[in-house]
Amino acid sequence: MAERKKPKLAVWKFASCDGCQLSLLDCEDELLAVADRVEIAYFPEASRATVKGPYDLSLVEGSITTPHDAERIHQVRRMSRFLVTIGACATAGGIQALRNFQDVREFTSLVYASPQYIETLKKSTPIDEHVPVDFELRGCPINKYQLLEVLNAFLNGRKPNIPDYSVCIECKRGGNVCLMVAHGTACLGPVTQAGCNALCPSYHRGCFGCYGPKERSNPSSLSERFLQMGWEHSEIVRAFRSFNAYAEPFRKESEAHETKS
Amino acid sequence: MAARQDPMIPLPYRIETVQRETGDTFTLTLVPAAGDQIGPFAAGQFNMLYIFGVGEVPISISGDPSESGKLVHTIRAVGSVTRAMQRLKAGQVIGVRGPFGSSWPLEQAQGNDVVVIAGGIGLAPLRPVLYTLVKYRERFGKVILLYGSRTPEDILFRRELEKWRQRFDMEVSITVDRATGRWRGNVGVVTKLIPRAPFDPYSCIAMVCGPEIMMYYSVLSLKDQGVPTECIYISMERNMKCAIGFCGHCQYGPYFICKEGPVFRYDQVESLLNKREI
Amino acid sequence: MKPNPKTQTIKVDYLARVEGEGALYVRIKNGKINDLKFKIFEPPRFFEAFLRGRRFTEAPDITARICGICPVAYQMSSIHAMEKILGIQISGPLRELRRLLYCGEWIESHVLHVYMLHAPDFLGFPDSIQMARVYPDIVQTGLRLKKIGNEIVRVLGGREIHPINVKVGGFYKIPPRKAFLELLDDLKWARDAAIGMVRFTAGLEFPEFERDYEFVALSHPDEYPFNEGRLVSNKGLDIPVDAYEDHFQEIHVEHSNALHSVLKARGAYFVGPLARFNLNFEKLSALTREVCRDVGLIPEVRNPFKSIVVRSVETLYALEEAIRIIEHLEMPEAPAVDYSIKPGTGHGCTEAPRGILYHRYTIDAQGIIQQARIVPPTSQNQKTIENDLYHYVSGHLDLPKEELTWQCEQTIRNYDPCISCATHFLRLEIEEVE
Amino acid sequence: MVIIDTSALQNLFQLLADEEYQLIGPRISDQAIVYDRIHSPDELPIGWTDEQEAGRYRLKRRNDSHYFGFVVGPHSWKAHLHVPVQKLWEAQRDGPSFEVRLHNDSPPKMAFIGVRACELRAIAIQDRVFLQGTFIDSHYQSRRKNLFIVAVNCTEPGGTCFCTSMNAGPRAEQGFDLALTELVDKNRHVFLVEAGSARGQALLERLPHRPASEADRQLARTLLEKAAQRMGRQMETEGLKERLYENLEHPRWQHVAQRCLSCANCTMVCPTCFCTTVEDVTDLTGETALRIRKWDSCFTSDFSYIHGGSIRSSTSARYRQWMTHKLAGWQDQFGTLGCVGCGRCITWCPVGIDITEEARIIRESTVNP
Ligand SMILES: Cc1cc2nc3c(=O)[nH]c(=O)nc-3n(C[C@H](O)[C@H](O)[C@H](O)COP(=O)(O)OP(=O)(O)OC[C@H]3O[C@@H](n4cnc5c(N)ncnc54)[C@H](O)[C@@H]3O)c2cc1C
Ligand code: SF4
Ligand code: SF4
Ligand code: SF4
Repeated sequence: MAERKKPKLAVWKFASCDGCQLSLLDCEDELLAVADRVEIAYFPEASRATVKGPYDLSLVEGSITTPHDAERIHQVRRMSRFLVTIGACATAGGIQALRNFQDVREFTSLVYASPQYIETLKKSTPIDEHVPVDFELRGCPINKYQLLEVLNAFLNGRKPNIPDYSVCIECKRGGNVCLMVAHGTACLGPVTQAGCNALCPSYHRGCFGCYGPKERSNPSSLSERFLQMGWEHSEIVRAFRSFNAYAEPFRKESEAHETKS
Repeated sequence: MAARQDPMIPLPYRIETVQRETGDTFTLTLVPAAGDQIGPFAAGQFNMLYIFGVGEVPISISGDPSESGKLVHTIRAVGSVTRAMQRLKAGQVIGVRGPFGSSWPLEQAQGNDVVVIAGGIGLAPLRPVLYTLVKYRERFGKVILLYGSRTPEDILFRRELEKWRQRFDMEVSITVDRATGRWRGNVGVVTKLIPRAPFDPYSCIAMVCGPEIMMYYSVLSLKDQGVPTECIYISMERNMKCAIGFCGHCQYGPYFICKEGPVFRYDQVESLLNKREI
Repeated sequence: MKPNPKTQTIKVDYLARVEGEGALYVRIKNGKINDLKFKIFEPPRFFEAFLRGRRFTEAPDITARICGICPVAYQMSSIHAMEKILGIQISGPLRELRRLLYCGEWIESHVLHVYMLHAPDFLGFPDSIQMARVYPDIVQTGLRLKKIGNEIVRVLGGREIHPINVKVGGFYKIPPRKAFLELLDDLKWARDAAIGMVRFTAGLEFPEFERDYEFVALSHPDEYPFNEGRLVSNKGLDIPVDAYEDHFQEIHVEHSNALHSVLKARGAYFVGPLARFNLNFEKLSALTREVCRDVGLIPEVRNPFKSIVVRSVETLYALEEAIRIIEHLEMPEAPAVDYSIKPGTGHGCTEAPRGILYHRYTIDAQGIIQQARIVPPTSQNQKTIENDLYHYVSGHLDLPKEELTWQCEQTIRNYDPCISCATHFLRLEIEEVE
Repeated sequence: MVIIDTSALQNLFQLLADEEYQLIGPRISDQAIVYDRIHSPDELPIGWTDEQEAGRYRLKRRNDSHYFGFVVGPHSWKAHLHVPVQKLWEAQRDGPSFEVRLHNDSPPKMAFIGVRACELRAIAIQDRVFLQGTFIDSHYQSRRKNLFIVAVNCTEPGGTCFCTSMNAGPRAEQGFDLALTELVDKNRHVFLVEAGSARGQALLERLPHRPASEADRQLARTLLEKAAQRMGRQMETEGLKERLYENLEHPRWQHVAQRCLSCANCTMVCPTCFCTTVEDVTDLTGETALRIRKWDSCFTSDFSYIHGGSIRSSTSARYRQWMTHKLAGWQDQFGTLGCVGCGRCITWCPVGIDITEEARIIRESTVNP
């Protein structure tokens, strides 16, 4: 093939646990092949060398929680031809968005001895509340095969095969016995987006929603079922209030039950 | 070749020419790259075109059915696969499966007036009809083409349209949604041209292709003129993953668009066309 | 570049090859350091605050999100704390499986650090990908070793990052024995490769740098510590885990979003591989000790740059331990033990790859968390890192700035600091700042 | 028809294994009766049954030792014939061109043990889709062609069964090699066996058997008649197709959309649902491309996506598509209904939506346009 100029890849971090970008280093079998096809131009977790922008593809991890980051994301956008957000923090605000339901000043003083040193925003927000995003890869953490698929699709100019349907589809394709129906175990699979290959149900554990709401998610019907199964409203609030708590369908559902609990 | 036997295996076709039609639309001429070729097609049928590693999409055949060996496709770049097609160059190879689906009723049209109504890229699947009408002109009554385009710049097949317009035995009217530049022609939706068109509503065949909403109003207008629904044909579009009736995506009420369609006689689908989200 | 200017500043805006976001600022005036800050500006994420009101069963999954590099450690420390409250004792195969999971995380994390984050410093590369161009075999070996660590976590935990299979009382599901046995061949290859890893790292060049640290680690009568033990140090500390807060204290400093942890009695201390190694050498397997002696690595190792060798040693040990566990594995009768909820306060401390990770929780009669406190290893090392930097820079002021900067970074990387977790060590009581 | 003892099941398994059939049959796993590889009749769920209701499934001990004293579970046989994920072909780049090679996974010879009447009908329906149209699906064909089917008649229908309404059971009429009816009373535990093919007949002759008496046949008939009267659900199909076509805008579709999760479980568990999607993927070098086919569902947004958006973006439109296809469109497309009354979609819907109930409400309350 003709020697093409390698596209430049940048990996950015905002408030997060680093797990999603680590997924790239966890592609042990493919990492060197990836490095062959793209120029890893900015990836502080992996390299102290940096190549100046603009970048062809930016992977953005983490949510916006400080005034400084709210500025920085605009710079990142300006430097990036194609911007992909990775993980629940970047796509939904992450676990740290639990602060959005409470008074952050109180949080800070609970946690830090000298809260005056801490500069933070009231809310933890997903990247697309600040800048346009070209593609969102969900998950807490993302699935490394899905990440490779996104890179691959980008390199080949095609649409990534990242479905937005329910976890149940993957669960059933995998031949699992449904936990909800056969064991009476509460499972968020029917309202959660696929991508993990129905990991939790495969381990006999109800899905707890790491990939956030599927398209046309209908959490209120599922909650109704949970109530019939003996759940309390407060349990429903907690179930929808985890890593994707601030994603709208989950947020609304937890708020609806908060008033009842 | 074993590959031939499975209907999901694309056959390699080499791009002979790439013709730019408008800003976002282009025409590919394809010839078999490895000897094997797909069977003959009828006006209105489509092929599945595959770009290596990118994906496969259904595209109508826009060439002349009587010209064998060559395949002509006119494509509007709207998404990932069609945009990748826009970047293709002569000499490259793409995959072809087909031809699939039903065709325009050229047999029934014989001896009748023929009204061809197209909107936007909808002219592409109707071009084989026009080629046939012109070629066997004497077999048909009046031949009328009504074509609506978004702007004058989006008009497809300009040279051919001009040629047909100059023929004394064809009536060609073009309208644009939005006039720009030096456009002095009709402005407005294509349905407005229907009442003025000189055809015999009681002895005609109408063939309509374009966006669903445009087809719906065109048919209303044709019916107003007195054209019986059995004489009106439209071409439908749905998502397709296989084009051979296995994937289920193209279902439209009781039909598979890849099998019973894309061309339907209007009364087949009348009860569905005015329903939302069918 | 002119050496020894009157005033010079070393500024590293983004520390590379550490997890999370930190920066380093050193000001040197007239040949003396007049300001040094190891800054952590990773935004705060308030874990301890929002743990309140959650059910005790949720703590393992929530705290795992503090750090994507060592989620198992977070899950384990929180589970142990909860089990203390509930009076659950895990023994037999379930305990062995937890140890196995920990082995997986150590292998994965240590190999990541050794090959991808730290070795490039020693060999003069900006990253392991550049390094792979010159030393493809070394990097390939590293990647393969890392994958094996990840495989253990994946089989037992469901996935490498934020595993889903552990819970208070045990596991959700025990994978079939076959799944473990299938790992054995790779593990045995890896054991040999890890011996090579120890030799390779021991052969690197180390700066002359030693300090008199207080090393703190868990210590268990029979085992090299993962999940259990007393907290001990080389300066006489010997306390049960639940006395942690009597002896340690955190201070919030202005320049950092992270809290500094100190020993109330003696100040800065050192946790992590070097501390474990120095305090538990005799508990390593015979083979591992032999390899150590071969390369001349015996306690007390006081050069923090040599932590890369110790990490390799611990990788070897974890591989041996994983093989031992799998070869002797009995399948547990049930994936988890039964228990009933009762209120109380519990402490958990386990050995994350980077050092001790302390959790304390108070739950009510419904199992709802009332209070939570987490002290991760990086915050415990932070003061020591600053001290190291101070001493290192003072001793090397003659180096060209470029080189000194790189070595400062390397000094920080000695601790494999996981900055993303450092900001999540949060306390609940407001303490007086003196 | 002949009688065999339960011990002859072992012989049957052995004979099939000798002919290199891979046996797939019911087995208990994860608190349900699933279809999986089995090797001996001991692995069958002897003495177990399943209780099924809308959105609920529980295993329960029987107080006898029936081999097949349960109904259909979470799996259907389609997982073995129309597999959930199928690689279709692989292509290799070759200069400006490429070469495509059909993927051939040379499936094993399979013997299905314990196929119910509704499931036989479902297999026949999928045969119709994949083997009897203009095009033939070679992947389905290669799995289907060496299939040996041991059917089992249902003498105790489940809580969500309605095969009688769909004319699909409870008796296996055709499409099997052998069909068993389990006869149990105080004194004996035997199977009445009927051969449905020459292959089945030949095999049967090699099993220890004795002729069936008229009383045996009568007993089987009575059991099946009783079963037919005890279906947990019912559906009136007369004129249903027309009613559905007339009611594409019935308010009930909105009502069901409130409850429906558009999770697609119903379509995944349905033994006749055949829809798929394809994924065109590449490796990192871009030199190799694959086409993979996966089970898809009309409940996803991508299913009806065309440039500009999803045609069926609302859940009501998706549910309507599913149900009208099953109970109306299918008739026009394939000359048979797409539902065999197995009840899986009712049992395995996490919120217990019931196709029989939805169909009944629409048919009983035609709204004026
Ligand atoms: C029978 C038929 C004939 C057609 N003839 C022509 C033609 O002559 N010229 C032309 O320009 N276009 C034609 N189309 C439309 C063309 O198929 C779509 O524009 C094309 O599929 C868009 O694909 P994309 O990947 O570029 O877009 P994206 O929006 O990126 O689509 C992604 C995927 O969605 C599906 N999809 C999206 N839009 C459609 C659609 N309209 N129909 C079916 N599947 C779709 C495809 O599976 C595609 O792979 C025809 C469609 C049908 C059904
Ligand atoms: S176990 Fe959960 S994800 Fe799987 S089918 Fe049931 S509800 Fe859906
Ligand atoms: S529609 Fe429901 S009852 Fe009918 S065959 Fe499918 S799963 Fe069984
Ligand atoms: S009917 Fe039930 S199983 Fe089917 S998509 Fe709706 S909620 Fe899911």
